[in-house]
Parts: sequence; C-alpha cells; structure tokens
Amino acid sequence: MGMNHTDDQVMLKDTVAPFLAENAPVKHLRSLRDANDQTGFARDLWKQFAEMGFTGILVPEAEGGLGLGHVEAGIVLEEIGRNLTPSPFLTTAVAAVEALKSAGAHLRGEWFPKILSGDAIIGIAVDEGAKHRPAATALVAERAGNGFKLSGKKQFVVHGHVADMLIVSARTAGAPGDEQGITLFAVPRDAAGVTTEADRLVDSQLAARVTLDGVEVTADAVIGDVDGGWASLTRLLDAGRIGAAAEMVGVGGGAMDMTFGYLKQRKQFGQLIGEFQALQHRAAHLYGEMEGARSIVLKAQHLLDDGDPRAELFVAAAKAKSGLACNLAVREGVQMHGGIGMTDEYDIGLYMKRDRALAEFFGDTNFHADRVARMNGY
Amino acid sequence: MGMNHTDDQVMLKDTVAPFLAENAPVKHLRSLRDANDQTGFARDLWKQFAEMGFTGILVPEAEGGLGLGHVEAGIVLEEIGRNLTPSPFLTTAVAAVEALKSAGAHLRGEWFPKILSGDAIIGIAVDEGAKHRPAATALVAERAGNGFKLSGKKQFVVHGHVADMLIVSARTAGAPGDEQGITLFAVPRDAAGVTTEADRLVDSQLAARVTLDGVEVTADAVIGDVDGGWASLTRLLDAGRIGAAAEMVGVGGGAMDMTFGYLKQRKQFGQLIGEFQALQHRAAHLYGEMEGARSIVLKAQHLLDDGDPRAELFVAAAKAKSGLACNLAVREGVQMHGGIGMTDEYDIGLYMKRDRALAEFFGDTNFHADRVARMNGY
Amino acid sequence: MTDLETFRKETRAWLEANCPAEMREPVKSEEDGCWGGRNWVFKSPAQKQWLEVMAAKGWTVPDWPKEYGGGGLTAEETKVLRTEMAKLGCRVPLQSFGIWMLGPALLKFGTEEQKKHYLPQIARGEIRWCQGYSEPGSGSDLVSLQTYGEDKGDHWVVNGQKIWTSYADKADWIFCLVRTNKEDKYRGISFLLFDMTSPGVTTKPIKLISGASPFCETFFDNVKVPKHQIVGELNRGWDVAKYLLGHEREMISGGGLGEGMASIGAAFKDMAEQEPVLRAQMALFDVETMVFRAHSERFMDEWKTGKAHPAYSNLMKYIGTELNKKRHELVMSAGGSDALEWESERGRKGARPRTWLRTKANSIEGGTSEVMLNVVAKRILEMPGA
Amino acid sequence: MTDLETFRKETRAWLEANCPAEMREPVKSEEDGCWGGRNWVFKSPAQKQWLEVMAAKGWTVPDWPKEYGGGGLTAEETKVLRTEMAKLGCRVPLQSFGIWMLGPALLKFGTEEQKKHYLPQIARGEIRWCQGYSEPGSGSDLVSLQTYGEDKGDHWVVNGQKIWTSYADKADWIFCLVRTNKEDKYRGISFLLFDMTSPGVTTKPIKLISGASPFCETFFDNVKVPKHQIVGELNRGWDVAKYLLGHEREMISGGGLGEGMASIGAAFKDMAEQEPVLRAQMALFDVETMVFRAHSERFMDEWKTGKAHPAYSNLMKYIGTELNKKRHELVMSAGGSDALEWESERGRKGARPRTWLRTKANSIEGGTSEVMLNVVAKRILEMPGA
Repeated sequence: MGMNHTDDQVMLKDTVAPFLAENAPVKHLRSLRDANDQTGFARDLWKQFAEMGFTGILVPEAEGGLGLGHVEAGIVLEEIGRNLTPSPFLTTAVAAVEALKSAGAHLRGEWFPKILSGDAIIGIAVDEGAKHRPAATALVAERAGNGFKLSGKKQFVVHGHVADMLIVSARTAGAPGDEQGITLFAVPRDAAGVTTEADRLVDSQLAARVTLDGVEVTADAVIGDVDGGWASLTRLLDAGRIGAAAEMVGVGGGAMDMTFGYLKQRKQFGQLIGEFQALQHRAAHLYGEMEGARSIVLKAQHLLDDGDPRAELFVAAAKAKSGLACNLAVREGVQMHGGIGMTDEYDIGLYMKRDRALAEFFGDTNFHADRVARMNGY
Repeated sequence: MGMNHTDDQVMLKDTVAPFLAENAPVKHLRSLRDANDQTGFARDLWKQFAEMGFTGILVPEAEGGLGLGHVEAGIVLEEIGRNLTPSPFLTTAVAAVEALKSAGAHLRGEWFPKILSGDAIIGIAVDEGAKHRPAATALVAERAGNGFKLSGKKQFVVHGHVADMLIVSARTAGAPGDEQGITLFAVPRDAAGVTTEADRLVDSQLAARVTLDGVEVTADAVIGDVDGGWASLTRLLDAGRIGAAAEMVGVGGGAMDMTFGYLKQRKQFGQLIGEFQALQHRAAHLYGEMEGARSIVLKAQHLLDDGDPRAELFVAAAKAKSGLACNLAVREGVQMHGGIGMTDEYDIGLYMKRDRALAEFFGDTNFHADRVARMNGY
Repeated sequence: MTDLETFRKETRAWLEANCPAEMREPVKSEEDGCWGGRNWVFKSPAQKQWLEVMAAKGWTVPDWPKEYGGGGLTAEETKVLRTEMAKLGCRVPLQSFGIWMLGPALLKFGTEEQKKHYLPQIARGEIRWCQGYSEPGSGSDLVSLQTYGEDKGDHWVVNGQKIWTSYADKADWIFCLVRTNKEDKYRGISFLLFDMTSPGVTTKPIKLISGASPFCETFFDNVKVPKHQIVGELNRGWDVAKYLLGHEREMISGGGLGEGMASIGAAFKDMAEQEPVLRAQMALFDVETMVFRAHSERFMDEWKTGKAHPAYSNLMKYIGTELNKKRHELVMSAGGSDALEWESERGRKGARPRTWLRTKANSIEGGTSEVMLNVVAKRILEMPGA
Repeated sequence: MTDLETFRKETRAWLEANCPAEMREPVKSEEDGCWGGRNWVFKSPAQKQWLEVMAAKGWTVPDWPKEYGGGGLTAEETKVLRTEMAKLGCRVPLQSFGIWMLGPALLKFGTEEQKKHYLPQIARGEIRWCQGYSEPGSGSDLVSLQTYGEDKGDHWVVNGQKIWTSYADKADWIFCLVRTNKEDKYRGISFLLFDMTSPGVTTKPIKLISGASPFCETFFDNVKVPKHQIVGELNRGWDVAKYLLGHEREMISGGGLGEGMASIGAAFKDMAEQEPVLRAQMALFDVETMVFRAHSERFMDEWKTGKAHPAYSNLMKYIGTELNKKRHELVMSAGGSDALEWESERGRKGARPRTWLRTKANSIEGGTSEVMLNVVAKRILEMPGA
C-alpha cells in the first residue's frame, strides 16, 4: 500500500468528511463568532466527536480507545481544517493523549475515560513567550513535601480557559534553554493558584494566558520523568505539530478549492478569470505546493506511527512545509478573489485567519526549518 | 536633479555605450575565449580605455585624473556588463584606485600615472577561501628590518597572473576574524616569492591563485595604516562592490533586453510567445526587479560620492539586490529562450556565466544581506 | 539669497507663527485627520484654526491657481512648503479625495464655471467627496460598469450600484462613473457629480476581514442628476477616470513609503536574534525595503523631470503593495502568538492582525497586481498581443 | 515462505554469483555506462559479461514478455529485482533509449513482426537508438514539426532537420516523427524507424553552455524509409509520440530523486555555519527536498495503484526540475570562487559549474515548465479555456 490510504482509512475519511461538512461547516464557525460565544467551540459537537469515536482514535485499545495512529487522527484534522471547525480535538484528543501515554496509571485512568466520553477538555501550556520555544521553559516547579509547587506564566493555551486540565511544562532543574531539567505536569484548571485570562484570537478561537501562582500538585501529577520531561514533551509536541500540519493541509486545500471554483465562475474582461494563463500557472503551482505538503505530512504520520527514529525530522519538515503551502493558498485565495475576498461576508478571509493561528501553533516554518538544519547537523 | 543623471553623466553614457558596443560586444569575448587567450582581456582595448580617459575617472584631478565619482565609473561598468566585455577596469581603475587614495605619495606617484596611461594592471588579493570573508585574513606580514615579509595564499585574484601589482591584505596583528590588525600592501607581482597560477573561470575570464612565500617589501609598500588597514580595505571593497553591482545591472539588463526581444520574435502554438500572459507577467516582474537594482545601485553610488556615512549600508544592499535581480534575469533568460538558450551558440548563456562570477566577486547576496542585518543592529 | 531661499525662510517663519502646537504633534491614528465637509466636527479648536489659516493662504492646495482657492505656488515652492512642514512636524491641514483626485481632474477637464464653483470649496474643506467607480461585477474590468443614467432632457435619472466607495456614508458629494450609452463600452461612460443627499441615494458600510472599514456599498434608485454636473464631454468620462486613476495609483504606491519602511530586523531585534531563519528573511527584506525607497526616490525624480514612462506608476504600485504585504507577514511572524490577539486591550484590540489583513487589499484596490503587470508588460515592455 | 520471498532469495543468490565485482562499484561518471549498439566498445570484459548474463535471463528488460527478449517478471518481481540489485550495488547492465522509450511504444503500438524483430535486439543491446522529435521551429509546440516524408509508393523520402537528438552521432537507428500529411496538424504525423546509416542522414554535435553534449542536430536529405518501418497507423504518429513522451517525463522527473537529494546543508556544513543567510536558505531547501521525496514516493504508490491522475507526472516533472535547478544554485553559492573554475584539475575541469549549467535544461527538455503548468492547469485543475 505504501503511501496509499488503507481501506479502513478510506472508510474513516468517508465518515468524517460528510459528518463535518454537515454538522460543522464554515457557517458553524461564523455562528459561534457572531454570537460572541465565550467557549470557543460547541460542546455538543465535541460530544458527537466522542460518540463517533473520534476522540479515541489515538487512545490505546487496552484503555478503551481505537488504538489507531496519526494517519487516522490526520484524516479528522484535515476535515476540521477544511471546514474551519472550532474544536478541542487537536489539543485534547491528539497532543494531550500522546503526552498521557507516557503518564502513570493514575493519570491515564483518570483522563482517558473522560476524553473518550467527550467530558474532558485539556489545554497545552507550553509557550511562555510570543514564539514557540519549548526548551526556554522558565515556569518553576519546586519540590514541596512529596509534591511540587508551580509558579510562572504560560500563553497561547488554546481553550485553556475552559479546560479541565492543563498539561504544563515546568523547570525542575537547569536553566531556561536547557532540554534537561524540564518536567511535565497535569494540573487541574481549578487548582488553587491557577488563573486564566481568555483572549479571542484572529481566527475567532479563544486562547488563554495562564498564571500559576504557587500551585501545589502531588507527585502523581508528573507525566513522564522528573527532570526528563523532554521526551514526553517531544511526544506531545510532535503529535501537536503533525496534527496542526494536517489541519493546515485541510485549511489550504479548502482555500484552494474555493479559489479554483471562483476562477471558473468569475468573469472579467469578457472571460472567466480562470482562462488567464498567468492565473492558471499560479493555480498549478499552488496545487503542486499543496500536494507536496500533503505528501510530507502523510510521510511524517507514517514514520510517527511506525516509531521510526526519523519521525521528528519529518514532522519538523511537515510543519514547515504545510506552513508555506497553506500560507500561499490563503494569500493567493484572497488575491484571486479580488475585492470580495477582503469582505467579511466571504469565507476566504476566514481561511487566511485560521492559517495564521495554525502557523504559530507548536512552532512556525522558520522555527522548524531551523530545527531541520540542526537535526541535519548544521 | 536628485537621482537623474547630470548632463555630463548623460554625455559620458552617450560616449561609452557606442564605444563598447562597437569595440567590445559579446563577440569580442567569444573571440578571446575561442582563441584560448591566456591574458583574459585585450590589452589594446585597455589602452583605448586609457585614451578615452575611462581609467582616470576616479583618479583625483590633482593627480591627472578626471576626479569623477562612482556614478561615472558605474556608467562605464554598466556598459561593460551589458557587452560582457572582459576588462581590468573594475579591479584596476575602480577598486585599486580607491585603495591607492589612502596610500602615501610614493605609491600614488608610481601607480596613478600608469593607470592613467593604461600601462598598469592591478590585482586585488583579498580572498583566502572560497567565499569572500575579508576579516578572516590569515596571510601573515611580519616585520623584517624596516619592512615586512609576507607569507600566505590568496585566491580569486582576477587578472592576478598578468597584474603588475597586487594589493594584498595581510595580518600584522590579531587573529583571523578580527577587523583590527589587518594591513594593506602594494606588492609587485614580480617580487621574489610571488607565484601565480591562473585558472579560467566559468565566464572565460582568468583569475589567479597567488602564493606569497616570504615576500619582502619595504614600509613604503603599506597602503593606509599598519594594523589599521581595515579602513582602506573597506574603501577598496566598497568601490569594488558597487562597481560589481553596476556591472551586474548591465549584465542583467543585457540579458533581459535580449530575452524580451526573443519573446517578441519567437512563435510557438501559432503566436508570439510574448503574447502569453504568464510570460508577460514574469517579464514585467523581472523588469521591476532590474529597475529596483538600478535604483539602489545609483543611490549607493551617490552616497559614496557624497561621503555619506550610510554609504556602506547602501553598498551592501546594492550588491545584494543586484545579485538577486541579475540572477533572476539570466535564469528567466535561459528558460524563456528554451532549448536554444542552452546552446553555446547563443549569447544568453554567457550572461548566466558572467552573472555567476560577479555574484561571488566581493561578496554575494547572502553575505551582504547578513551585513545589512548587522549594520542594522541585529 | 535666491528667491527660493527667501521663500523658504518666510514660509518657515509663517508656519512657526501660525501652526498651533497641537497640530505639530505626530498623528497617532487615522482619527486624527481632518476631512472637512458639511457635517465635520472638528476634533479641537486647533484643528479648525489650522485648516482656516492654511485655506486662507491657499496652502491646503498650494500648487493650484489662486483664483480657484489654491496657493499659486510653483513646483519648487510647493516642495519647499512640504519640506518645511515636515521639518516642523506640521500635520496636513485637510485630508480630501477632492484634493487628491477630483481636483486634478476638474483642473484638466472641468469648465470654467465648474472650476470656480467646486475648487474653492474643495480647497476650504467645505465639501467632502467620495468616488463611485467599482461595481460588484466590474472590478478590474471597470469599463464593464452597469450603473445607468437615462437621458431625461435636462437631467439624467441614475440607477445602479457602486461598491468600495470610501466614506460614502460621510461624504457630501460623489464623483461617479455612469453609463450613458449602452452601445459603446468605452465611449459610453460619463463622469457625473452629484449630491449624496439627492433622493434615491443610500449607502451601506462594508465589513472587511480586518473589521469595520470606511468602504460602503452605494445604491442609486432613480437619482436625478442635472446635466451641468457632468465633467468632460458626454460619453467620454473614461478619459477623466483614467486620468484620475493615475493619481490614485501614485497615492497608493506612495503609501508603501514613509517611516513604516524602516529596518524590520531592528524593530524586532530580539526575535531576529532568537530565530536564525526569520533573521535571514528580515535581512533580505531590509534589502528590499532600501531598494524600494531608492526606487521611489528615483522614480519621483524622473517623473518630475518628465523622464519616467507614463505607465511607470503601475510598476511602483505593484512593487510597493506586494512589499507592504510581505512586510506585514514578517511583522506577524515576529509577533508570534501575541500578534494573534484580536480584541484584547494588551493587543490594542487587534491592531497588528487587523493592519496585516488590511494590507492584503493593497494589491487589489486601485488596480490589482495582475492588472498592473498587464499594463507594464504591454505599455512599458511593449509585449505583443491584445 | 511466499513465492515473492523465494524469488527474492533466488534472485539475490543469482546476482551474487553472476554480477562481476567490478560491476558492483559505484558509477563514477556517465562514461561508466554501457549503451550497447553496433559500434559499442566495452569498457572492460566485466561490462560485456554483465550485459550478456543479464540479457540471457531477459533481465535487461525484466518486465517485458519473454518472447520479446524480456524476463517476463511481474511488477512485484521487477521491484524485487531492482531492490536486490540496488542492495548489492549492481550497475544497470544497459542504458538504452530503446528500453526506456521505444520499447514501451512498440509493445503498445507495434505489429507482431515489429515486436519480434526489434524488441529482442533492444533487450540484448544490439541496436542503439536515438529520438527524432524536436525541430528548430518546433520546441514546446512539437506538433508544428516540418520534417516531411513524401509518399513514393513502397517508401517515403524524408527531408528536414531534427534537433536535440541525443547521441545521434553514436546511434544505429532513429525513431522519428515525420509529417506525412501537410493538411492536418495533429493527424498528419507518422512515427518512423530508420537506420542512421541510410544515405542522406548527417549529424552535427551541439555544444551547450555547459560544454560538449550528447545532443546533435540531425539532417535528412532525401532519406529513403521503407513503409513497413512505420509504428502505428499512418498519420497517427502523434498518439505514439504522446505515449512515449509520458515515459520520458517520468524518467526526467525521477531524475531529481536519488542520492543527489540528501541534505545540502550537511554536505556544505562549514559554509552553512559561516554564512547565516545561506544556512537559512539551505534549511528551507532541505525541507523542500524532503517534501519532494515524500511526494515522489506517494505519487509512485498512487500511480502503481491507478489512483494518480494521468497528467500527474507533468506536475512532478515541473516540481522536480525546478528543485534541481535551485539545488545547484545553492551548490554554486556554497562552492564560492572554487566552484567558478572551468578547466582546472583542482576543479575537476569545471565539474560543478558544468553540472549547474546543465541543470538549466531540466525545465526545458521533455516539456518546459511552462507547458507542464499549462497541462496541470487544464487537465488536472480543469481550468477553463483552450
């Protein structure tokens, strides 16, 4: 089969695509936004995700999930992207689930069932500055009794204000910039000392700035190893990155298809604008870029699912490329739509906004290209 | 007048352009190349340059020159570029002359007259590695008696094998990488211990690898200050850089005009290929890039001529941009010519080759963009 | 001392004496501008005073003839005035589509009566104008416009719809392209002026992806326009429009200039130093910024001396707007997740992302990049084909 | 053990036993290839032996039917053979336009007699072929070709000129597009085979910007071609040509793959570390390299299962060739002035700049990038217009 989808994957896509197109098309995002919704997504839709089994895609079979992989999660995320569906799927059912796989029985037993039932929202609290730099973690976790006391700030915690639990990277040793000395914690959002401030982002989703002021947790809250949380964090981040990349394949693909449709319908100078060779060549080039992004994302998903040691490199390349291609798709999309592309009334601008937020999520193209260079030894 | 040419500059252009088009068009380069000429340029043409006064453009009036500036030198260089004329003008009459302006009376009295009369060729021996990194100078000049003894290697010394004198950057203090501790020397090419090995370059010009093995020079050979040669070297390099940039405006412009001419003449699919909108848009974009390059080069020339402290920054930007624009011109040139553009018989490929050599000369786009960033404080 | 030096000295003295201190403070937002018109509410007594003293000298339109309310200055004197105003930080006393667009067209195509009537009002900021060009079906292909003026003897009755009319909801009058002959595409359009309070005119603001905007949709339902309100000949309004579009294009391409084009790496030094690939892109972008400034300077110098190709402003518009879009992509990259905030006070209610999104229209409004490239290819490069 | 595993084991054993050690050394230059043909001089006894044993098994063309000199292997078995050869480092025993291009066309369009006659000779490397498609006036617009074959009853008399005929000066036979009907542009071309030693055929090598090349101009002056040497129907040679161009395109787009596409920054680590802007470009290029490899892998998997769009190879050709050109621009940048040397022994007689220049043809030969984009836009994206 190689890089072809398996029959099961094709079937999953055939389930997800119509489900989202029907239940959460772009107008779903609009209606939440225009109603000034303060959750950032629709809880009933999230329940439906759980009922359809989507939230369990990455949860091990032994723990009640489907035990599938990143290819399958990516199928869901691509459709989320294509429909601009606001959803905690990426943070909760992908990034958090992968992190929890390196947690102990206590945490797994508490959170996997809630994720499977659609009762939990989990926020990823990793970034402390405007740019994604996970090794720069400065938020401190000091030993206190047989537990830890956490103090510091996080930002860009998508859905963090309504999350039930936050996965927080904290420094237990070393200095900001060191990969060693980081520990990952599961912190209940309602723990004493946790405050969140929600901001609406450009793409209408809500993210929180989170302050931890002497938040006490027990040793059970540790995910992975104390001081050695980099491994679990990497697992979380790789899942988040390839997930965001898959979502961008959907966002860029949706923008592209909408734009190609417009080229075949809009007339200027007495002809369809899609007849203009300059636009045809740009369209063909864009198609190639999106196809390339789709390919590297799929390749990275396969490598992650195979536990291949090259996966981290390919995930970085996939996030970098999906950023480039999706950005091109939305820029060409707005430009080729002309004036109406600038109006709030048309959807193409919403694709541009979602692209921007996803570009930053878990590190942008520049960040990941730099990582590719480092992993390649220069 | 601002950035318009003065009447005198227009007149100079009206003299230079037909002179070079008649006496040294592209077929002049071809005939030297095909005859396997080992000088790298035509000495009689160089004499004519002197007779026309071109070699004295930058030489001060008090010393018999025209006392003009980089705008005027650039007018000559642009036509050299447009005709792909092999000539020591850039090294001898531009870079070397500017360096010699910070030399003592002895050196000036020796070399300015020879340059004015077309009797001297001067090579610029600055680079020691494959990439231009002037501060990395490692060639050593030790004090010996009341003079110096030089040992080390230089490369990419254009016309170095037939030069009468080499301007050599040497380290008299500090370590490679330091701007301090560099001294500039005027070294006769026939001095004992100087050996040169000529290589034909991709653009058919000849450059030398130069070895200095205990070459003894007197204190009179120093250009500028001992250990403080960076200032003179910068003056030399800025002249060489803006000169190379001006030449690239000519190379790119020549390639572009040839290509636009071809678009208006070649038919495929029953129409002139210049009628295809995709090519029209690329042509218009290319034109804009070349016009931008022309503008920044002219601006930098003005600032140099005005002794403006921003000149170094603008020269860096001009070399960077002319590299980008000229490279685009030759790449589009070959591609738009199609198959025949790949044949040695057509001139467009010669433009691509000259572009490549000039791109490296005195630092490429990447090197200068990095300098722009540093000068801008980041 | 030359006459020009005397003029410079006197101008400086006059500006120092007459420009209120408040009007020398840097402009903080679009809100600080003075647009004039019937319903204008001055933001401060100083704003009113500054407009009045400048209008009295004719210096809201310094190079227009004195008889039409201008200052009657030469090109050199006008440049001196602007330079001295810039040195002192004097604000522009009046922002006006009447000055930037309609005025030059009236000076060229208007009757003597029209010039005497409209130009002084424009110069004094008494009428605020808007422009009625684009229609929903006529963007780049403006000449396909459908708004129709039916000949009723001494007036036309206009029906149709315009889009992208800036500040239509605040303007007093509109200059508007109207089809007056359905047979001839190019020679069937007339350039009409009419009052926005005429019965049958309605406007509806357009919300952009960046948020609220000055743009409106404007609807005409049996609007009566007297025949003397035509500029230029009947059915030859396209000539007026083309002339005016040239002015607009220069304005927009000039918009990429100014202090906004300083080193982007210097502005985001910390980010540049932490992110090597971003830094490299900023370095290359800084080069392009310097190129564009030098290019604009050269273009203006050549334009003033008549050496620039008449279509060259199309090239500058293309380059300047594409560059500005790219700049704001980099600004967003440098801003990271901080720059995603859309409503927070911390993020000044989304100032950065809204500006970024707004720049996306640069390469659409006033002629798309695609149209600019067509024009450059055909008119400057003389490529073959239609 | 499945049949395929058995086959793999046996194949490996056979290769180990039969492939001479010398034929397992990495190919150092184009000179190392074996092209066969009447006048071929083997570079070594090992080269001859390797060709003979492989041809005897039919493994120069493993997936062709056995009756035509092939190995009769299935697609899976062929893949196994190639994989095992790659593992052992076995060289390709025979380079041949006959195998890559003409063979597939003959298998599809040839008569039984033609297949029996030509295919075994191709498989054994006894005839070396060249391709006569392009003409000076017919590059991208191939179908406008002018070389004309006049009908003389039992033969044609061919006059005209071809260009870009690779190795025409070394080839034994040519497969050639010839106009046989001047009235119909598309349905007036026939696909003819003829001997290069026929009276009236002359060739002239073409020197490229990169130096000497395998390309020639080829001239036909009253060349007599018997009628049975046509492939496919009279005047329907364009169908054969299109089919064959598809094969060529895949070959060329595949050329961008392979070991040449490893990390460029790793290959020029010192340069990358000294030049931050170059490093950034290498980093971004490494991403594109990984993307193209993944994309090619996905394309091949989808192609094999019939899921790829028939025109998809045009897209891959465009992306792969543009990428390869960009790669060599970076190689030249990394090489600096060392990489400018054109003749020196140190610079291996200009190997780097010559390779760089040669890559510029990638996006021209086998269909220009512009034609590829046209095809993608029209056939895959279904954009409107002619």
